[in-house]
Amino acid sequence: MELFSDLLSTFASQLQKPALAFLLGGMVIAALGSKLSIPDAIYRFIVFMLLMRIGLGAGIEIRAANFGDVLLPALISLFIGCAIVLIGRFTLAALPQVRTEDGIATAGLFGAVSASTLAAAMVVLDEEGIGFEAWVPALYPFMDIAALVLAIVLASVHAHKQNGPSAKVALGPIFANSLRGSALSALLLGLVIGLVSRPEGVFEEFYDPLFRGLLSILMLVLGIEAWSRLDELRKVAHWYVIYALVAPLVHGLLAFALGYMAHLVTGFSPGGVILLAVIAASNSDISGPPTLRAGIPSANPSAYIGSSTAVGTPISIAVGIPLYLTLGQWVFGL
Amino acid sequence: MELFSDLLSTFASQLQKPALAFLLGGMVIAALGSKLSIPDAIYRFIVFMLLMRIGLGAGIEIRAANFGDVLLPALISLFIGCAIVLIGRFTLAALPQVRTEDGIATAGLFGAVSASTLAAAMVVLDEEGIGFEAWVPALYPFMDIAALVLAIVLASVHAHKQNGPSAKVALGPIFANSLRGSALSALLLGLVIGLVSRPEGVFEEFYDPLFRGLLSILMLVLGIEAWSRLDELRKVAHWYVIYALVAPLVHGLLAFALGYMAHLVTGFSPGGVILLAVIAASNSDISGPPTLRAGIPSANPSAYIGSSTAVGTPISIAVGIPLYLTLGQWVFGL
Amino acid sequence: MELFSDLLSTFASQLQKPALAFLLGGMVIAALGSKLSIPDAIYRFIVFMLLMRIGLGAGIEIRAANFGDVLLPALISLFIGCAIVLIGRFTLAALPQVRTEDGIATAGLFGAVSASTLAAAMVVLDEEGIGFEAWVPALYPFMDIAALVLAIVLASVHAHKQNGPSAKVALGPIFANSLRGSALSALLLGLVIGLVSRPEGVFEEFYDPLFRGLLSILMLVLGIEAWSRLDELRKVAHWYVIYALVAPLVHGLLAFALGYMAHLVTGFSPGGVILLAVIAASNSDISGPPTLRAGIPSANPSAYIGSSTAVGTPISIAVGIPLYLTLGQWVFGL
Amino acid sequence: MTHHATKISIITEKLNEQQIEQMVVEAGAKGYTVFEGSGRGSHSLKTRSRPSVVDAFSLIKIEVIVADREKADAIVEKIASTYFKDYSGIVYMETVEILRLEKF
Amino acid sequence: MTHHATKISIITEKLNEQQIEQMVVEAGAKGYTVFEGSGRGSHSLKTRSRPSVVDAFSLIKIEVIVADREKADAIVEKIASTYFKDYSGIVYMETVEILRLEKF
Amino acid sequence: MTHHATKISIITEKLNEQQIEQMVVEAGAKGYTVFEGSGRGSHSLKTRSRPSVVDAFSLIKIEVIVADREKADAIVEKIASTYFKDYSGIVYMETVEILRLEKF
Ligand SMILES: Nc1ncnc2c1ncn2[C@@H]1O[C@H](COP(=O)(O)O)[C@@H](O)[C@H]1O
Ligand SMILES: Nc1ncnc2c1ncn2[C@@H]1O[C@H](COP(=O)(O)O)[C@@H](O)[C@H]1O
Ligand SMILES: Nc1ncnc2c1ncn2[C@@H]1O[C@H](COP(=O)(O)O)[C@@H](O)[C@H]1O
Ligand code: NA
Ligand code: NA
Ligand code: NA
Repeated sequence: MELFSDLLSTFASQLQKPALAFLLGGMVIAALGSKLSIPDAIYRFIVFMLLMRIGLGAGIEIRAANFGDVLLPALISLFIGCAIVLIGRFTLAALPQVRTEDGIATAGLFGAVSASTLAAAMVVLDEEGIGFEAWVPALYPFMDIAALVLAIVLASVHAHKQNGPSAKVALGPIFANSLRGSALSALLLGLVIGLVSRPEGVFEEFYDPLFRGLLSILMLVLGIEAWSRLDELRKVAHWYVIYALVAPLVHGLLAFALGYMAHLVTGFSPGGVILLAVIAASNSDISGPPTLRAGIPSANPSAYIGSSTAVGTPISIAVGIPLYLTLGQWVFGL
Repeated sequence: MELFSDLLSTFASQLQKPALAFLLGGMVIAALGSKLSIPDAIYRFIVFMLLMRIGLGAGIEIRAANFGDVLLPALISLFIGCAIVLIGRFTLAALPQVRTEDGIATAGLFGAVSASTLAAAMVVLDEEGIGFEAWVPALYPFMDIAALVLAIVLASVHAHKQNGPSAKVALGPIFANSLRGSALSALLLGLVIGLVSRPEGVFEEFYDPLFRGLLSILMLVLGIEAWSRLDELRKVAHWYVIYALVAPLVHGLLAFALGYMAHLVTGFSPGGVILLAVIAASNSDISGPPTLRAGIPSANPSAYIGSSTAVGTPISIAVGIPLYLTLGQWVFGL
Repeated sequence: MELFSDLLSTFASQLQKPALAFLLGGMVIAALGSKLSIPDAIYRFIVFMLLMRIGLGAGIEIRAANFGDVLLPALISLFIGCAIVLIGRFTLAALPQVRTEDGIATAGLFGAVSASTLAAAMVVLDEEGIGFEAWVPALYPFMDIAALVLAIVLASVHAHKQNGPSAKVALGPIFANSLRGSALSALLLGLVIGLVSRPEGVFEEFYDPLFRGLLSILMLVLGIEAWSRLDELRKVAHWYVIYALVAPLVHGLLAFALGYMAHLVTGFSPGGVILLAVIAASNSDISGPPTLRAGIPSANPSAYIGSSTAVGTPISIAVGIPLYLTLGQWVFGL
Repeated sequence: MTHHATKISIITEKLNEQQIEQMVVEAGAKGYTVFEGSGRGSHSLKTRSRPSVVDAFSLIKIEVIVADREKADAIVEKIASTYFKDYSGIVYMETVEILRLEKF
Repeated sequence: MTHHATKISIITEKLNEQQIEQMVVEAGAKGYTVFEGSGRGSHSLKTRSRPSVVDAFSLIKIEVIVADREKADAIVEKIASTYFKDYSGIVYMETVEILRLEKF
Repeated sequence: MTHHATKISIITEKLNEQQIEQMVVEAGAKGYTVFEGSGRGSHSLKTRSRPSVVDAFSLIKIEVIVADREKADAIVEKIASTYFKDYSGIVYMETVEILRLEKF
């Protein structure tokens, strides 16, 4: 009961946070038919700035990290990415009303990671004064790539069964393709630059101070986009909506449990556990879709983009972040 | 005489201000045929940033405002918006050399408000240390919408008389259309976010510090644009130029007088009176034109855009702001 | 020997600097096939911001300068611009494997100046605490225009000889054309605004603090671009690569020597000498190419853009800047 | 094995985009494609490179392919009579060859 | 002194751009031109003005002019059979007049 | 009630835009429309998605519709002889149907 009332008060206080206000604001003005829009070039630049900031920050601090500590959370991330896709494969994709390829692609997108949700969660933890290991954002690629690759493999196995023996799936290009996406490239480039050079100056006077402000604009874009994609969702089975509402909760709790285990075993920080849950609950909104479109061409993009952009992302930001935050505060007595 | 010499010295000191320097600089480089241009995406982003900053700022501080105080200035703004259009209707639009629709549309544009002029005036007042009520920028929509709606209605009444009974003008869509424009949407969204959530952090570390810098770039764009539109102005009657030079003065003085009245009655601040005069003297350069194009399709856009962009905007920034500032300093003994 | 070991340690420490890290990072991700790209509108805006910052900074401080001091370095800059083109005319362009027009255009590009290399060098000098006269960046146009105009004249003289008497080259339009380019326009506009108005506020709170961060992104763009242009280079004679590797060294040393002379004669600062060498060693990557394309239409753009963008720019940033810095520290005992 | 169809090209102010698209779909077209551009005609010059302070006036070209010539004529007629008194624009038709008749 | 040639227009998702371009060149075309656009067809609406969170799905039009009609037919056939089962898109042909036969 | 006219399409480097537009207008065309694009031909590849450090080399397509065939031939001739020795580009013509003969 206490957890529940804590949750309510966390929600109330998150509603005051600009990130959420801009997200909801974007949905409201799109619903009212406003012509306000953020130019595409600006949107893409903001995504670059956020991921570069996250990468640089992780890279700078990771220099001092004990690589042994990273191992368990990285394996857990890999595992979660795969688990989410398998769960989706045998629930959503197995439903008779859902085309198998569409279901698998959707599961892949929910297994992959949203950079914006990650950024929003980092800001919230920061504001709450909850620390986490600098390398936690670097867990992103492990979960992201695992989920996308597995989804593409499962879809191809399915096509194989349907159409008789076809060409084998080449894993190499799928890996390469997802690493080359603009989001992961920016994150990893920042990570490497942070590791091998001394970008502290530029980080502290440029990338870091602009982080929260640019995030507020990204939230506005995501809100507008979410509303505009609702239409697309109407064309597909109701199951997608139900999945998009329920699955993130399951994924986040699973990740929280495994993160808690790592906390007990290797002292993974409470903030890290919360962030891991948020990452797991999030769904890829930027780089996942094109990777899946290329990897599972027969899947209908309206199905997976509709459910992730219109439902999954707003839910994981507006509900997921406060939820895992409260859970963390409660479990770790923060 | 003293007023006049004060005016001259204010002018001289405003010429030193970057806003004006960038505006004139833009005109000069356009005149010299420079290929320098600010990308369209950047221009639209800057407008968003400025209006969001103005909206957030007003919203944050308005929480503490006494809504009674707002009432009189809001009514005055409504009245001025309508008065400007009526003045234009019976002067410019009544001239035999001017097509009635074109004249009415021009009056509508001069009744509406320029976000850039408003932003420039806020910076000037700030630098002069002259305070104003936080909600003054929120008077913008009252004047803007009143003017645009009335202009469209008058044009339609005119068409009605000319062509015999036609479909009645539906006011609802005109209101909605002008509220949905990107400029008002950004301002109002910022206002609401400022009112209901706590965006102080993002306001102080992002939107506010970038305000003056982004404004300088916007001034450059307006200068380039003003020069490039001069051509268009050459194609229409001289009366447009005369109107664009004289009308802002009349509108600003009218607003100053009414604002002064509010000062006496409800204690409307001197800075508020000056800002009200600047808003009234300004003409819409962003959201007004498309609203009028849609609402008065028979009016020739070269007429109203030429006179407002090429003459009205530079005049109201370069002449209007120093004028009402000096007048304010003189009247209120600042 | 000491110089050499100093050079190595300067290189090592420059490799730690974010500018170089972003440049190399851009080349690496392009080589790996990453889809990361900075939108064109952002790229153009960044170039504007950097040049406006450089212009404003020079303009603000130049007010107090002694114009007599500027004269000698300005003449030297003019001379270097011409000398570089003449050297290229009688080496690269005289080779039998190189089309004369292509060689002349390439020499013109290497005689012209790179705004990004200039900006990167300013940041490095700043970090090393080495001062320079505020007007040194204003030497840019002297060298740039001299080189471009002379290259176009030489190419036209060559065409004249080949094709018999043709129309005379009009110098006026070539001058005007190069001044009107977006890069020089921005620099000069900033210079004039800095000179005649008081943009200190906007300079210190907007243009200056964003300088290093935006430069890091520009370096990333240049790195990506360099790699992508390598292809083009493969299609032209090897001599272009050799020229692009060797010529900047020659140009920089020539400028260093002449700058040193000015140091002895008029007290030109050590930082100024270093910056002059960097400017001379750099090649135009933004405004030079279109000017040359228009002025020497028969020259193949792949030849000159390939060698300058793919080889010249990375070399002058990664090798040139540390080289002239070390030389300066050594010669002037800094 | 190709079929003949009519491609209608409508060049007009962006402001009219949504309404024209709706009109085209209501007239029975199964799709359309839109491009942004700039141009010059009897009305004033439209520009592209500068920030168009008034973006709504910039130009678009809407291409609509319909297999049925009569449908094409009806669309062209409707658009010419509705828009080109007050707004800038032109409309023209071409004959094209298509593969899948049922898609147009 | 003009010659006749066939212009192929392919409207499809940007995602396919590189592969189609390669296919076109391998089929013997000497060049192509690409434009960005947006549109509506039997698949869901493609939008332009909003930031396309998923840019790879936005539309492009690839125009290829080939002098040899058989080459054109082969290209059209190849593209229709490879792409239009899974991806949105249309392809059509027009006859154009060119000057320099050797360039196409 | 449509008329026949000739549509000229000129694909060339952006650098030449203003001069070609002027040439077209001087040759008697009553309007033109311009689109930005990218492409590949016998000269080097033009790209679109990357920031074109050298924007002036990116491609444009200028479309000009003229009712008078001879005027069209003259424009095409003039442009081919002036530009295509030094600059990349192609030009081609199509027949289109228009409504308002007086506008072209
Ligand atoms: N003859 C023409 N050829 C090509 N495009 C034209 C022509 N005339 C007009 N246009 C296009 O149609 C737009 C509107 O034309 P107008 O209504 O004549 O101003 C122009 O801006 C051009 O883009
Ligand atoms: N009848 C049509 N006329 C013009 N463009 C079309 C037509 N049908 C489809 N398209 C274009 O082709 C794209 C893909 O069509 P579809 O595969 O039917 O979704 C659409 O988004 C349009 O841009
Ligand atoms: N066969 C073709 N089909 C379509 N566009 C072409 C063709 N050849 C050339 N182009 C276009 O014209 C531009 C210049 O061609 P080029 O002068 O051959 O380099 C290319 O970048 C293409 O955009
Ligand atoms: Na996930
Ligand atoms: Na006004
Ligand atoms: Na140089």
